[in-house]
Amino acid sequence: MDLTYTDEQKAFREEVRAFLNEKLPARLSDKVATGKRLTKADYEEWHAILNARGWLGVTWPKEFGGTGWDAVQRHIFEEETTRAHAPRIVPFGLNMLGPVLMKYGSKEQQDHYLPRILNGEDWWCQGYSEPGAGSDLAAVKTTAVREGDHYIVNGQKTWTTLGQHADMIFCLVRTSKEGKPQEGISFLLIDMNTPGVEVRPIVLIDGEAEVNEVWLQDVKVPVENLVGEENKGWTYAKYLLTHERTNIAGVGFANTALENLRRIARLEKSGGRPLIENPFFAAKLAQVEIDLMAMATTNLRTIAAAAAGQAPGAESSMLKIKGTVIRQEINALTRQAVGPYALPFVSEALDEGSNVEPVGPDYALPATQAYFNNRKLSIYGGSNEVQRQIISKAILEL
Amino acid sequence: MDLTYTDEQKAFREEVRAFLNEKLPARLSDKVATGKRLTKADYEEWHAILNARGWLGVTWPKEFGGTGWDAVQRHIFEEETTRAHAPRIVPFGLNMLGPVLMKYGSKEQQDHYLPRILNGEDWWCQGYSEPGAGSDLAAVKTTAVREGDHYIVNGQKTWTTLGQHADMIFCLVRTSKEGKPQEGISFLLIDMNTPGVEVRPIVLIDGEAEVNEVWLQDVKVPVENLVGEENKGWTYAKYLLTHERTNIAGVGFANTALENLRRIARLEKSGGRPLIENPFFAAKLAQVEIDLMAMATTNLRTIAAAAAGQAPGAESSMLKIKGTVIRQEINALTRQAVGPYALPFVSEALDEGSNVEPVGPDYALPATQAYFNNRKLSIYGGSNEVQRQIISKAILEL
Amino acid sequence: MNFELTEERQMLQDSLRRYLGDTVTPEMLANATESEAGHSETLWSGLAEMGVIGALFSEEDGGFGGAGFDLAVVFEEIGRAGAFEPLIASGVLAGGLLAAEGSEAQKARVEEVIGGAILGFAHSEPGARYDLDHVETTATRDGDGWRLTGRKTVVEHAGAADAFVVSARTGGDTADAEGISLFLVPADAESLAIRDYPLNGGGRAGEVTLDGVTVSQDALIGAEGAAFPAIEEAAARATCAICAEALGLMESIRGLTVDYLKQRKQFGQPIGKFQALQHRMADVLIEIEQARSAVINLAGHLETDRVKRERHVSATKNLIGRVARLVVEEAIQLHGGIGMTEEYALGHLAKRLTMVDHRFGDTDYHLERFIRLSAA
Amino acid sequence: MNFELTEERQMLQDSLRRYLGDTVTPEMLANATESEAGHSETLWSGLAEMGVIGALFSEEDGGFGGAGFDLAVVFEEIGRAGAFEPLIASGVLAGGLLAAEGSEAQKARVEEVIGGAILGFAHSEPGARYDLDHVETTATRDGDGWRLTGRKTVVEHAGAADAFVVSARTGGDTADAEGISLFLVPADAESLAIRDYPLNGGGRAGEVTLDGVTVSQDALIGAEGAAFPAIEEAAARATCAICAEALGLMESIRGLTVDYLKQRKQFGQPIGKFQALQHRMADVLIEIEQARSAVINLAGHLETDRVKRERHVSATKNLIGRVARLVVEEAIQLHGGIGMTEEYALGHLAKRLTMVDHRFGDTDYHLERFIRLSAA
Repeated sequence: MDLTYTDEQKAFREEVRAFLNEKLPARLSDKVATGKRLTKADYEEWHAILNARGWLGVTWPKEFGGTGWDAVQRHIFEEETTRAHAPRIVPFGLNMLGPVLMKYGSKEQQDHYLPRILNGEDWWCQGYSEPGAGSDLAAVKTTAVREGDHYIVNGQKTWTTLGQHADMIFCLVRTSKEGKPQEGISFLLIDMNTPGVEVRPIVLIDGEAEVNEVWLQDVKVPVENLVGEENKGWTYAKYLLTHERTNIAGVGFANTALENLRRIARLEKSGGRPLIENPFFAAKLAQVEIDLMAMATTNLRTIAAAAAGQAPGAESSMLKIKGTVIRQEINALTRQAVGPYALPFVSEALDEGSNVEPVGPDYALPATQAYFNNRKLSIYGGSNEVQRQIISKAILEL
Repeated sequence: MDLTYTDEQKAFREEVRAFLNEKLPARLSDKVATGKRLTKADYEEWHAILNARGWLGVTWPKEFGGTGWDAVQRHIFEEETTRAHAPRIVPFGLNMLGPVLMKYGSKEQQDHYLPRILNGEDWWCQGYSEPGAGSDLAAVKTTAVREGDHYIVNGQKTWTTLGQHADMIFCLVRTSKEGKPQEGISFLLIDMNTPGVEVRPIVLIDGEAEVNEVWLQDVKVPVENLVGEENKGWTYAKYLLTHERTNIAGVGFANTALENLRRIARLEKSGGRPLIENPFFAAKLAQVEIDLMAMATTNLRTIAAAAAGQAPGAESSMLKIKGTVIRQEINALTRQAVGPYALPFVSEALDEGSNVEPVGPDYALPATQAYFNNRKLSIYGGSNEVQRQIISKAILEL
Repeated sequence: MNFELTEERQMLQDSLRRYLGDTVTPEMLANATESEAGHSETLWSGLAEMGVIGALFSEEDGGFGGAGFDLAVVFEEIGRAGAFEPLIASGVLAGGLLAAEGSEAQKARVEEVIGGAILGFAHSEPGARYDLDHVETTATRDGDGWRLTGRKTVVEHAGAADAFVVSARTGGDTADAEGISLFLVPADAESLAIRDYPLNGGGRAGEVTLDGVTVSQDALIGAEGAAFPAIEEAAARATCAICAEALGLMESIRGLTVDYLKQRKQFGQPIGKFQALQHRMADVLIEIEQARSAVINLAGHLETDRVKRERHVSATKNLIGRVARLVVEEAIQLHGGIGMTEEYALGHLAKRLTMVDHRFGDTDYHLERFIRLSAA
Repeated sequence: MNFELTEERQMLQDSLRRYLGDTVTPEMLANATESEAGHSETLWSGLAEMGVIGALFSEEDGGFGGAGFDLAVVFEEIGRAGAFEPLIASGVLAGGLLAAEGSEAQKARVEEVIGGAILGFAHSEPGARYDLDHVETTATRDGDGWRLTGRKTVVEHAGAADAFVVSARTGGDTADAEGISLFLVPADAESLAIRDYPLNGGGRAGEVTLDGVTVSQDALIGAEGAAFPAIEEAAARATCAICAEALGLMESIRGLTVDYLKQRKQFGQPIGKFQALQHRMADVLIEIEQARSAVINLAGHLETDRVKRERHVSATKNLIGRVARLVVEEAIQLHGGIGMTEEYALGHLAKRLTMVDHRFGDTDYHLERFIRLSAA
């Protein structure tokens, strides 16, 4: 047992820190730190900076142009980038499709798509969820019917995050109605510029249009865009879902959010004293910090096991639940902290270069939005109820 | 809408208060207030005092020698007696069997048993639960086989509260294995002095032997001890269970427990100040008091509806859950309040006239015992899980 | 003891529920927030015509209600519909203060309020958070009249108001209860500026800047420097109103959620058949019943002595805050993704219910206050 | 970064688990509490022979461990078995203080402790609650030696101890950190009286009265008036021990509860098939993993600087206290009636786990302390 990092790991952390110091544009980190809106160009700028250093394919092996980092290195990178308020890496191409193509894609697909993900030529989005299906992903209704060299795709996808920026979408489609629902699903890559693809924004309760519906009407997709075999898509889909995610606990995000909360609680006054000195508020803050200290160690235990080659199991379900509960509690405390200034909704003030001033402190609206937006954490990626079911079956064997 | 009592009700409260002032022996109220053990004689003494005034059959109509009070009067009586630290009325004869006999018993049974309940000749206990059945009461295994003028009863009952004091037990027994489990149950009255009846105490985690197992081996019970019809016992059992209980929320107990907690928190010191001034403790105390204020009104709403002749529905499930949660939280805070003195277990100090001194303040051991003992509140009388099921079906219609 | 509504209140409840049910639509609410008025002028005049504003005032003040249970009935229905008309700002607060403290001439304005004229209550200031006695705005003698300087923040319905009841300090220090006075100031007064903006949860508010606004002597409402008790009582009534509104919001959210649990199928059956969700919904229901009782407690104690009243204000607001968070978070979670969308009816109700905790003191604020009042 | 046990600790864990699993029975525990010694002399000598007491001391002090992770390994197993031997009182506290602060002559006693001699730590006093610096007992100069007067409360294993490490004030006021000294006092010293009694959760403790007990100069442990830092560090180590013990208790309770959910049938199926119970048990499991991580955090920071160490002491004890309550209450509830009985194995474990919150500072005490230490 040893809670300290090795000298190599410490040196790596210094290397990451130095890189961020030098290369992360202050314009971007300021936007992230203050909860301003990030544009497509902002993400692309940051991807390009990382790619120039060879650090964009964080989870990728070296042979595909990735970093080849182990779980601990990825964790350190994650800690440092969130601490520095770097934009997040958009995960759809890099953490979702990439690993699937590496394992199940054809050589042609790998050679064509993987470099384009790294160099920013393709912005990918995800076509898994469908209206009314929720966490029941096997209930795919979108159909792909083979006609000569093409599939004709019809259906609707939803909750497609940042789909408005995307050039490409990877989709689960139904190619057969025989057998169990899982058995007739295929994994298809679709160019968003194909006629019949329509993206409609979904405004969420935070007022932002981060997710979209994607409508597919008689969309012609070349058969070479099929990944792996027809009707075997469920296997690839599950691989994508259970593919190790270093960041399922969201420790880095939680730390940053807690730091932000502390800053706000020092600035806000309650009864003439800083809010952070109010014992009721301080108690809640301390409680969530203590929970986070423990969860960070649970996370490290999982990472250490992964680095030692152990396959992650239902532990990731525990991290998912506890991680989201903690982040949502921090969000709720932050909303509470801003007091009456949670009320004004001056959305324009979040745009870079806007001359509209926020009402009250500039951290107020992002605090309220983060509270509403992050209700999603316990819903998506397999709702916390689904995770409890997994724990109950896989660990408790109930 | 009017939250105040009528003049008649206020006068009634004064009458109850005057009675308690005059007639409740200080020896008994001191024992109750300080959490000392009550003996059988203590309960009998208090029953006799109430009976002398005609106030023992609180829920009984006047024709059977009861008070004939409405729901609001019963509530006021309950409030005043708990506030005065009177011993509770032992409910098995008075609130459980009594109503069943009045509705389903023969004239002979009514004439024989009801007066004996009031005048203390019979101490009744309950033979509902069986080992391994839990809240599934229809799973009765104890058999009663008719032989001539008798039933021969064999089986085992458990969780029989104060069975060690009892002369009589009312039992659910299986008289038929045909049809659904509910259809072969009968309701039988058994003299505890019959050969073959054995009572064995169950020590609970508070160290007390309040409940018992009752073993029945070839017990001969005269057929005239059958209540109502053979195989119809489930109807009577359900009537007993759903029979309106004025006190399911336990508001009176909760108020008394909260008062005790406040007293302790004023006496205990934390960091040199009274514990009640510690903001963390004060917050929890205030929170549970606020919850109790609301629940007391929910309780009054139900009582007012009952007094107006409306049948209580699944509302009693809501009161059961919230009432037990609040009482258990008060118990937990009281245990917390006594600090390190929750540790010593000097059981003898709880006996009247014992010359063994408690370790630390005399309220410490009762506080710890009440915490452990009242874990039962959410288990018995239909566990809180069963109550949630009832709410889900009856109110939410899920 | 009686928990039945009087016949009059039952009629008010029935007709208001019917009217709002027939009138309010999601589009209407969305348009109202975007409109210049910041609320629905159709709805507002409809409410005025029905006498709903009058129900907030006693007969002696020209209304036909004004008791705690009148507020409870009206605002529970407002909440159920998710509406955000200036009933609290104009009726309970500004109008209520005029009725309680105003001169005969000022009281004439109450009749206009009951008829639908809109007044604002410009009281909260930056840095005050939820403290009612935190007033930095000053009113200094200026010849025969007064000169007001200061900044008022998140003044609800500021853009729609004809005039404001403005609090200002005529003595004492920033957080003193003593020394606060009230003035009636026209919205178009010179040197009064309003920046108005939409709110999370619907409706609009404004920042009101008074840069040396001069008013005549008769603008003073009540006795100089002695307005705090009236402000506290008006806030108590507003808290009762918003707690009842929260209860109505909870009921609508509960209805949507239970319906959704019955309709939505997953893994081959309605999700309402999943026991884990049933038990959670049962707990939500229990807490909503707690909220209902808490509103009754507050409504029934609005007309008692100060400490008792304020203890109930803080107890009820604390409980409502806790239950509101539970109801919002469980409703969204039980809905899943659809519950996160602005388009679906839950979104507006959930945001509005969440924002209740940011008005008139939050859960912790009132917990602390309850403890203080209990020790007193 | 490495979360694997060293080979030595793995061996210790394995052999200790095997030994306790083979040896400890419910009857043994019940008899131990009733016995005069207040613990099991069989178990105690077994532990001493296995070197378990030695694992609590560094090599330099004659042991073969002594680090935070040694404590964590030993006490997790003790907790798993529900045992209550004087390991904390004699090994971690009294023995640990002698090892840390004692003269060469006094350190000789450490070897006896490792061999199984029992020392008590007579420190807590009535009115101290959980404050380590609250010492009213006085030690005054008496010729060449000292004269001790005061009352020590809930001194664990007092009846079994050969001698006590006694804290007493040689200067300063009741709650000052400065001015506290430690003395080694034989249990049979004249004017020292012990009233001993059983504890909730097993084992015994005693009230120790010192009515002018005289000891010689060489009874003083360490420097006069400067014992507080050592006491605080010993308490940190004891807190680590009891938190690990709590973790072991949680694991056993979890095992019993999951087994029960699988075996117990109701309404025709194992109750573990009810989704509402599955989800609650999943939440319990998650919290036990949090507890495990909290113990690791504390064990890994016992040897760092004071503020960091004490911050982890308070963080871990707070988290353990919250999780313990959840685990106990859910385990009893999921068991139903059987979980309330003294006879069934859960009873003892649940009581012992509950009592953890009453030792070395409860959940709230450490929350407040964590906040104070974080602000520092």
